[in-house]
Amino acid sequence: MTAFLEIENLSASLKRQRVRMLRSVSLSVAAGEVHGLVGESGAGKSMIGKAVLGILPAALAIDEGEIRLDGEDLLAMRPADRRRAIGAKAALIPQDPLTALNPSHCIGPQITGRLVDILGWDKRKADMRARELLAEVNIDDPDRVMASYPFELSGGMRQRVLIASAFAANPKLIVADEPTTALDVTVQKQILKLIREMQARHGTAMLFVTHDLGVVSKICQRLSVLYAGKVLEQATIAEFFADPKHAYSRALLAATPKYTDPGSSLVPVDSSVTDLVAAEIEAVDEGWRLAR
Amino acid sequence: MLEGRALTVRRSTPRLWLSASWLALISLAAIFAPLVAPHDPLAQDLFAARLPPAWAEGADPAYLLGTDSLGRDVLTRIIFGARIALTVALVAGLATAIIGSTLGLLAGYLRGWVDLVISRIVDIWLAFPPVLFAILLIAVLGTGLSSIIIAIIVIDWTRFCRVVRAEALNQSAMDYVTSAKVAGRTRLSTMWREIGPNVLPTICVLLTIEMGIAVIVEAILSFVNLSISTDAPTWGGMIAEGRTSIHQAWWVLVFPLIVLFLTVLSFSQLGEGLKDRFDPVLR
Amino acid sequence: MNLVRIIIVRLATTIVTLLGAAVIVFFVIRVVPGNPIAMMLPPGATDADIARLTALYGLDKSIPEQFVIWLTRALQGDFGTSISLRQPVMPLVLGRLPATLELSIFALVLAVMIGGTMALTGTRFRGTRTEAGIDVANGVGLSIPDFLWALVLILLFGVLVPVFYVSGRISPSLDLPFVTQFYVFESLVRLRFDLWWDLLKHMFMPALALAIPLAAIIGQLLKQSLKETMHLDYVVLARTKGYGENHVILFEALRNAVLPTLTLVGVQFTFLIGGTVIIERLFSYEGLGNMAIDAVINRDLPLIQGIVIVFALLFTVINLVVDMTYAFLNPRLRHA
Amino acid sequence: MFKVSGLDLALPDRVNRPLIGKAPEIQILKGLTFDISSGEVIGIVGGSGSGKSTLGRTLLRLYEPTAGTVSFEGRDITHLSEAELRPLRRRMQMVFQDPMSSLNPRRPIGAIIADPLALHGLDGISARVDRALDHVGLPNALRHRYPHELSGGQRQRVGIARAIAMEPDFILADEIVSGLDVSSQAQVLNLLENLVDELGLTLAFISHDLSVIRRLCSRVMVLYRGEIVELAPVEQIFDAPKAAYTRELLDAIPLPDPNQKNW
Repeated sequence: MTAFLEIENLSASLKRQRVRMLRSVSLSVAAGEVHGLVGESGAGKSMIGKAVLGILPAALAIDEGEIRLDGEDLLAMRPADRRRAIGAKAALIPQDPLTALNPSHCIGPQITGRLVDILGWDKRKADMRARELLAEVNIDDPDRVMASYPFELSGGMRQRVLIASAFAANPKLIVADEPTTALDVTVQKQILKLIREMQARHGTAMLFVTHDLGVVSKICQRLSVLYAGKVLEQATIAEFFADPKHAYSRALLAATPKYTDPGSSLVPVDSSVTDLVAAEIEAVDEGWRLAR
Repeated sequence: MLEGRALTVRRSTPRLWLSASWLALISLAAIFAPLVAPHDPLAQDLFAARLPPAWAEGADPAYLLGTDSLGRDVLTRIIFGARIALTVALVAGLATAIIGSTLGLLAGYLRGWVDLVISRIVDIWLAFPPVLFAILLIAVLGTGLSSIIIAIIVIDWTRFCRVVRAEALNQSAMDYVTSAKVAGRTRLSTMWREIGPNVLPTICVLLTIEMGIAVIVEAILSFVNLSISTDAPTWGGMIAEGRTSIHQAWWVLVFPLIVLFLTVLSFSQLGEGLKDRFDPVLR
Repeated sequence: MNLVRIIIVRLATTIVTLLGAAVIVFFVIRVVPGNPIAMMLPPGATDADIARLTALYGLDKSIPEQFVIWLTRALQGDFGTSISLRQPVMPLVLGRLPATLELSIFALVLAVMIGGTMALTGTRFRGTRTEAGIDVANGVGLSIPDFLWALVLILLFGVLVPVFYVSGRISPSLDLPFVTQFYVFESLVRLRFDLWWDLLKHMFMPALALAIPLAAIIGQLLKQSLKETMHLDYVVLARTKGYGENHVILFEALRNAVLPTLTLVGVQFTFLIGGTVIIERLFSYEGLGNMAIDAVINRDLPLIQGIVIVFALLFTVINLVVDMTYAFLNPRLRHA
Repeated sequence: MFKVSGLDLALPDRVNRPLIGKAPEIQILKGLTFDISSGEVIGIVGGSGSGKSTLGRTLLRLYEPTAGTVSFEGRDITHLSEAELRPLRRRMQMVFQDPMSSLNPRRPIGAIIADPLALHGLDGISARVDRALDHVGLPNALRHRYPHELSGGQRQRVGIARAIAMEPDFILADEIVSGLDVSSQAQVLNLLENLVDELGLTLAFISHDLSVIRRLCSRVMVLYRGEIVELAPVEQIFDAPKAAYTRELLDAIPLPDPNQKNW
């Protein structure tokens, strides 16, 4: 398997305040592989996905590093080319299905827009493709759904539409940014299974951003644990859950409640662990600040 | 370390200091008008009519900003005009704020029929052009300082009412209001103690804007000769006179206009500046 | 909520508002000092004349009865005869209304163009000096009311650099072939572009004075609304699809950002029309507002009533139209 | 402590209001009957739209039931007026889901905790505030801070401090850890566990997360569309769930374990 997405030494910081948000992140995702990005809020996990898709907030600047999508260095491209390359090869499954569909357009064009406007497909062909995809995500009545407005669909339905839309252009990479966090557990299970199925069928590489270790264990083959914008540990799922290497990883696992194991005490992440990581980071940042 | 809010730096506020300084200057001039004004604001001297400002050709250095068609000193009249303008701003602004905000708070927090009645009245008020309404009210009340103030209050309370009502509606949906209910607070007390502090910054911003508007309304009424007496030194009256003699004596229009412009601008910037500086919650 | 219900409820409140406005006008006018009947009559009228006219206008009846009489007449468009101009009020008012409407609509168009451009430019170049400059301009535009802008414009472009007309509606030397009072509209229909251009040149300064505060409000609100929309997931998602910044702003964000601005623009447009009262005075523009001030100064009560009622009608209709537009533009309401 | 029988709650549906007449009602809670005894920690679990939060708020009489009765310590509070409820309010407190919304943004922490105490005329308020902050493990210096200056976990602890400062008999905790990271969540859960032991609190803990419920609760009520589908001791719910919906819920929880069955 060749790596479809390769991130090397990616660092980003807030433009004005010179505060670092990502610290030399490196990772690679092979075709057909799901790579989990795990961490607490502020760890920078969804920032990596945004950097890959070129949608970092304007306040953030990438300081150094490479993002190679299908062998091409995205950061070296002209912005317009980069946009088109990303549009053709990558896609996003966003977190909140309630806000991720434009309320004033109906569903159909929101799925076919990329195909028609960016990839230059014929409109009829794009509509056919959308219908196919909606059927693939188990929507019974694709024609009706395509003619509906977002507010007419339930949360679970909208997430299905977004998944279908993400797969529309046969992307080689999908970034899923906490795609099930806003859903009820029972719906979450269906959606996770659906994403897994679709991903396997299309052989897509996937970056799966989540804070939930349970979800990671269900869908990913590999994962990166992040803290303060730094990758602390990379491992396969089996390795990680059997024997987490980093102290912070162990602490995260110990802080996660499990209903099957009510006796074990819940240990909040100890400050000695985070202090250690913070000290490490501080030392690196010192050098970074001096270098500027 | 990673807390986003630690990164938002409090905006420096030159506009607060600039606007506050100008308003302080104007206020001092108004308070000590008889001491600082070089002439009598009503004294006419037809031999010294339409003298240009001191630096221009043919000027009399005793009249720094020149004289109007009746030979009255422009600077003196601006300083005395500030008295009237600021009195109107302060009294009308505060009264409008208190009445309008209270009604808005009641409507937005209590909702139900209170809101229905207040909102309908606001709708009715919005059906009238404010300037025409003001002129009409002065025609009913007669000219004079108190009439102007009453007219401003009667017309502009809706401005506070609308904004504060909307803000109170938003705040009422917050859990801290439910929390006050859980604590056993009465509705009225919740309105004052919990919602009040949260709409106060909005009210302050509106209040300073309203003060600027009050100054303008006074000027407009003077302009159509409905303010106090035709003689009294008001900025609007000076502007009205300056408008008619604009080609012969531009200074009669320009100086009061600059002062009025800066004062109105300062009032509106003061509110925003104060909010930036003193509101404990940063957005 | 369904559309029919909204429309009916909104119509009902409009009627209540108009009725309330009528009551207020009626009573405010009643307390104006001075006897209106005495003013209507030529000097040397006898007491009998006064009594006759008092009876004719129903002024000898109780106040509620008077109101009913007044309202019935008002509903038929009869506001009596102007005291100062000695003509029926309604034709006078309707004769002046087109001038004011043309001025207001021109100002609205200017405001939307200027404000929209500012908002879109500010959004396109967010975080740069361009945006900061636009913010300052909006701040100043908002703070200074139309009255002051008018004076500033007169001073700058009427006196210092006299490039625009600052007085009147049309050059007095021109021959007017018009049959309606909608000069701008009619000159276009008659293909008299010379007249049209002259009208526009006269309207430009007063319209700009009226437009600046509204443009600033539109600029600020729409920009804020656009910037908030730009952070929403569907806009971010559109970017990942490969769309450029301009497409994203215009086709994804703008439509949703306009909705919240629209309701406010309705009320603000009525304020703009309200502003014509003093602006027309300043620019000696022969519109309804100029007439209104004369009417108040002359204590011409029937004329004041007529003008105020026409304004009130206009304002409530505008608010009604804006609310309806809002409802129709909102897919949630349209398709419910 | 609480006796609830036949509890119905309907709220008007403003969206589908007809042209004339009253809005139709949406039945949120349908005939709930249960007790909460003193000293127990009852978990209320369900998906979105199950009515779990509404049920909590109805217990505290923030809503008035449409039918049925709610009694608190033997007193029928179903239709008491707000004034009659006021003295009872001290004894039943609530901690909210979103501390950013439930803590008044323009009041300092000290005042937020002290205000309700003063309202009920308690003495030694300052000492009580100190004690409450101490109980939840927050430094006294935070008294003068504003809510937006604290972290998410700290804010949630202020919410808890405000509730326990009143020394209530009953606390309703509505999804109080759902907005927190696992580490803060673990801290708050441990804190709550200790407080229940130390202060002998009766607690109703509303959550969508069964793993959290299991840690804390002695009895669990599973709600589905406004009805109780199961109400049983915690072991029974987890080890031998009777209702199909409970099983479905349990099944759907992703455990941090790559070898979990049925996935």
